[in-house]
Amino acid sequence: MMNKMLKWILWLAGFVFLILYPKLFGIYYSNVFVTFAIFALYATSYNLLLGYTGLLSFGHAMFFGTGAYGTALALTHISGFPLIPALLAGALAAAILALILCPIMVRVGGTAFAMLHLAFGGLMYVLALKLRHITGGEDGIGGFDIPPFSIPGIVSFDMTDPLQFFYFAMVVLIGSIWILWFFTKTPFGQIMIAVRDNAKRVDYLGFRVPQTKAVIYVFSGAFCGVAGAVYALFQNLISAEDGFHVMTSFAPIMLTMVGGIGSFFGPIFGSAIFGILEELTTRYTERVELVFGLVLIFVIMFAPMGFVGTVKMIKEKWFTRQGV
Amino acid sequence: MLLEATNLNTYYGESHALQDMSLNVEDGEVVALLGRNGMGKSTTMKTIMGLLKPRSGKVIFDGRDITGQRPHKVARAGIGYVPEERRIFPNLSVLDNLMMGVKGGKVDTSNANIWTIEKIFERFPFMRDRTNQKGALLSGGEQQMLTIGRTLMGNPRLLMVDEPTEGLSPVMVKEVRDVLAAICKSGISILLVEHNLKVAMSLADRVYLMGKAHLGFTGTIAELDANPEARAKYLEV
Amino acid sequence: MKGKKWLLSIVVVVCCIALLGLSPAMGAKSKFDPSKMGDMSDLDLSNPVIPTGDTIKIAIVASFSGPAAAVGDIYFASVQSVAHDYNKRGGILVDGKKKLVQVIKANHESKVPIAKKVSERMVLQEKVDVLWGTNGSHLMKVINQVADKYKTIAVSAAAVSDELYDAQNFSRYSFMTSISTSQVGRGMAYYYGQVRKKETKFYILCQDYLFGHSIAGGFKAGLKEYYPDAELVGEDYHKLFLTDFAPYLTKVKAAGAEVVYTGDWIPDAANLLVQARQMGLDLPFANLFINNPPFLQQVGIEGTDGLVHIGQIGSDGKAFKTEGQIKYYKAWNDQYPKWKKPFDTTTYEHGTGTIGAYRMQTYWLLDVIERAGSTDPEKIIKVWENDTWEDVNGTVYKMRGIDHKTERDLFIELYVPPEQQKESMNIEPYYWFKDCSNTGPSYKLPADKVTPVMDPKLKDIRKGS
Amino acid sequence: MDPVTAMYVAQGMHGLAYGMILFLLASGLTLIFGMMGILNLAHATFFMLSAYLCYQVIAWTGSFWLALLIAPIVTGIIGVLLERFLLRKVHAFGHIGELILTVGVSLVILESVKVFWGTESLPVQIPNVLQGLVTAGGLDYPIYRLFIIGLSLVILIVLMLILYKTRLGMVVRAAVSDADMVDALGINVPLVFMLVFGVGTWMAGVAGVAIAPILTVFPGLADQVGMDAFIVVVVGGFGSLGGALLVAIICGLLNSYGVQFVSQLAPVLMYIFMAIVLVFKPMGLFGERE
Repeated sequence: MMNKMLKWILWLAGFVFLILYPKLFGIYYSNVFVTFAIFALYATSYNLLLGYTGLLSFGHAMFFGTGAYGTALALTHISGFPLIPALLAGALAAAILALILCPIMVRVGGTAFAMLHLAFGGLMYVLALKLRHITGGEDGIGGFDIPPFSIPGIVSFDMTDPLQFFYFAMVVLIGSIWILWFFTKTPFGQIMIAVRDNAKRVDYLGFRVPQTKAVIYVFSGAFCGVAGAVYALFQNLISAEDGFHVMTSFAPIMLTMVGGIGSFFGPIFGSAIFGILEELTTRYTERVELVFGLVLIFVIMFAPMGFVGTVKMIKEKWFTRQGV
Repeated sequence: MLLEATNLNTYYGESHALQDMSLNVEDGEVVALLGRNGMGKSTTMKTIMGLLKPRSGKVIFDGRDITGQRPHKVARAGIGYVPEERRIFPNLSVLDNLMMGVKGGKVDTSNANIWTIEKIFERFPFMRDRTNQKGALLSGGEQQMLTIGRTLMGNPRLLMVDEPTEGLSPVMVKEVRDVLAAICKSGISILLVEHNLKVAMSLADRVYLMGKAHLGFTGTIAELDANPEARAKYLEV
Repeated sequence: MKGKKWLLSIVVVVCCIALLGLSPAMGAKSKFDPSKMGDMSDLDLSNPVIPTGDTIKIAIVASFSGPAAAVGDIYFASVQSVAHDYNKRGGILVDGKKKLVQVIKANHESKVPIAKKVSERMVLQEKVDVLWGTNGSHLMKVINQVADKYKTIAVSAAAVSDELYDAQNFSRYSFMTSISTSQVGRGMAYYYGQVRKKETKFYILCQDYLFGHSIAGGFKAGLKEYYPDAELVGEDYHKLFLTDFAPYLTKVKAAGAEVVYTGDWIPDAANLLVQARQMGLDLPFANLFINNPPFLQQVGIEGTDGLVHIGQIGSDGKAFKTEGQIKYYKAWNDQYPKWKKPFDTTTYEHGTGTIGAYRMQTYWLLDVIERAGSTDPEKIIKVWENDTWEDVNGTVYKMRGIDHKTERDLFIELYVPPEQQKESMNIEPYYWFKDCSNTGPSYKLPADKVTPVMDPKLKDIRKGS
Repeated sequence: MDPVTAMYVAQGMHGLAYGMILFLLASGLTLIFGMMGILNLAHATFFMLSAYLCYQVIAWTGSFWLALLIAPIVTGIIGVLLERFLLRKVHAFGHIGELILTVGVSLVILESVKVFWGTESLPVQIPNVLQGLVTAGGLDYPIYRLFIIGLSLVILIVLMLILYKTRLGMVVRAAVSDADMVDALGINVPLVFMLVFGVGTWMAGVAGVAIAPILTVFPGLADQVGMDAFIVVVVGGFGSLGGALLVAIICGLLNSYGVQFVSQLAPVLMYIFMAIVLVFKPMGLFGERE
């Protein structure tokens, strides 16, 4: 009872904090927070695959990028296209890509799965570079009008205003993360964990493993697309480099590892840690890559379970000592 | 005592795969480790071999503590391991597969008791004609023989054999059994995991029965015969 | 008598206004004056003196890490040297107060999201007055967007794509002081078609992104305009940071080209030329970025002999015609020997060439701020639009009011071995570098022949504002 | 030879030369992955590091040949240290851990290079004996590129001899298919791992020195070649040297003939090739093991 109450109070506090955040920290840090939340959603969607089915992908940037390009292209070419449909266009584009790929992807696992993604991710990247008349190549497409968020006749929020965009982005991103969380709690989500732990047994139980994987795959792709779509709206620019580069594919793996693999909230912590780290390093040193490299080495050498795992371990140790 | 494992505890991640497992093997003895699927028989062998690290417990071989040593050190101490699924090197020739078993890369020809290629060919004549064939092209039974032969080339004092007859034809099963019996006769101790109860009983001096992750029963063949409860509890499906 | 004097003075004043306003060639509104320079004998780029507090803040948004990190250092060195000069003069009087100039490095890591973030940080947190950028048009585009959103002055001193200032991307807060791709293309075509009139077969080999296509397009348009007889024997676009140029060079060879026109920058330009020479391809390369000393040294005298460079700063013939030019040159060159990493390479030996161009653009910027008497963007815009300004060599820069592009003379420089460099390097030691080719003969391309293109739509848009 | 044929032949030679560089890089990568399951994302960084070391040795001694000897060895030693003191310790945490670790290492090396050598492009000259062109049958071809092809062939042959004619090679081939089993037979597999890692990085080092005079040495050197080598390994099949050789040459030829015939699509060809192969053979052309 108390626990439930505490939970609600925490939720409420978090909610109030988010509302007050731009007032407390200003536009710059609000934008930093939006970036964090975009990558948190991206990494969480990714972790749906990695953490819950054990499938490692080297090419999830293609869903992120497709989502971003979907939204950007819709807004560039269709004048007066409203905000929410533009967002959904991105998500849908990513979901369709995932649907097209999943017949190939679900029948393989392990290294082959990772490499196929590397291949298709790489292909998407060079295509985005080459099809300049569609994608803008290295320069990308940008400068499209960001439509207001409006319910006709009731309200209209100007999305070019950083403050209003902050609230919009929070609703979309945190809403999406919540849906993903809810998804893992459904019976289907539980099967998903079982697929990771023992695919054979799930098969015996009458659930079809490839189909289960396919659903997760498309779901994961679609929400990576949402993250990409918000990214395109936020940056008002998307290029092949940001959308499809192999480092963009790598980002969620790193965020997940640093935050803690196998935990739903790990990628979110990872995204926060990297966000803070980036803020600090870009301010105080030009050796950004050195710092990131050392952090990665340090995490793998000394805290391989990531932030969440390490906190859990410390907590357990502390409690057992208390017990004694 | 040749091998003495005491209170081994091994984990796969969080799952406790081996709980206080103890066993021992005397010089020249054949010991069978029996139990249903997934009880931890292979885990026991892998732990002894050093392929898995126990969290606690001790493995003494020939008076030396080999607990948690790297597999190659365990092998050099004198334990030969014939794993499940055979695990020959499919891209190597039959001869190279055998040579892989030689420790230090050279066969010591001065010692008459040492296993040589020639002796292996005498024991397994089919290999003589197929020395240059890739391991992958052998039949299941032949692969099993090759694995055993490969391990023998290392002159072990104790041979740990994991499910040698699994998936083999009855003729092959008999042949494998005979090979193991002959090896035992030559003075090599054997720790055997075997599903085929008949084969196990015909070879073993003593048996250990495993329940889920722990030791259930231990005794000689005669004692096991006299204990239908234990058989019912640990062996029958 | 009295009446006539009154009339005369009116005539004189009117004439003066007319002269000043209508004919920039007769004298710019303002100019760089070497005699006003501060004491530069303590200019040490490796230990820069950077004031803090209530200053005029210029953020150099550039790559200070990643593969293009060297570029950021060059920008910093150029801008800091100018800031140092102004600070030694006691600063600039703005909004009723003398303020020193503070140069802040803002590392965009060559990445779009970082560029946006760091530009926003500079504007919102560091409260800089000017965003000074940068290598890469796509990154400059981001900087301009931020400048437009938060109403801060931006200067494009190194991004050269014309598209940055077309109707879609134009921001009235951003000024393009650098050369533009259409100018480069037209300038090269003018030189080959109207000045040199020898080679007729051209091969275009550029990088496959907006800038590469843009600079190639400029040349094609230029050929149409100034050299209709020229033949384009091939056109290729290669990916950035290419490793192996040999397949392209084999095509160039087979096509029988006489000149390779390339928009590549270092390292691509360097690798292209090195590999061309290794393959026995001795053609002249016409390019904007090959004036990079370490690269010239690598290719050696033989390899770089005959290269054609187009520059936005320079002079017709001898580089040093006035005492002021020498004073300005020495202010940098005399201090160079004492600098340490990374400013101890040959890139930094002379404060001329590309570095000279960045320096002059920065002098112009600070001169505009000085004349505006304020760091208020609106006041700066008012002064800068349609401003004319004369650089150290006497070249007049005109900031076109409608699209904020700069009209100016350009210079073609032919690369020759050291012993022939005295044609341009007319003071001790009479060569620029003793172990590589550099500027020898040079030609002026008059500003009206190489005006940057203007997006006609801008006229309508800006009239409305 | 008429000029058009000469052009096609020249393109073929370019493809071969680039393919051999890719092979030098890919062979180390594929052996390391085949044996240890480690996707060494720092591999191309070693290639870059060696190019810098080559520059430095030449700056000190003036000899390209000394650089060709020393730079790869130093690179190999650094590789050995990486394996011994970092990779081995994280092996227990699985492949993703190793992956992230190698990313970290490559970032650290990249930054260290910039600290020592700055960020400007550095020149490396072709040694005098290898300068110039050789003319045969109407075809001019740079001697240095022939040298690259020759050097790579020599290394390839030596590598093959070691792999197929020595016990060490036998152990390596066995370990590619089942490293644990080799260990259980009494062979010190960690030592073999360390050796293979060293040889792999050494070969990346040779490739780095070989390519340095063609390219300027700059920090982004590794990016394109690294990615291409990666494609070679993936398409050839992890652990397969023969696959790496074949695919490296195919990729080299796709590259040069791609530029010749479909210039605009040249960079896409390799990726399309990879995608097609992987759709039908997810483990690559010669990959066997999952």
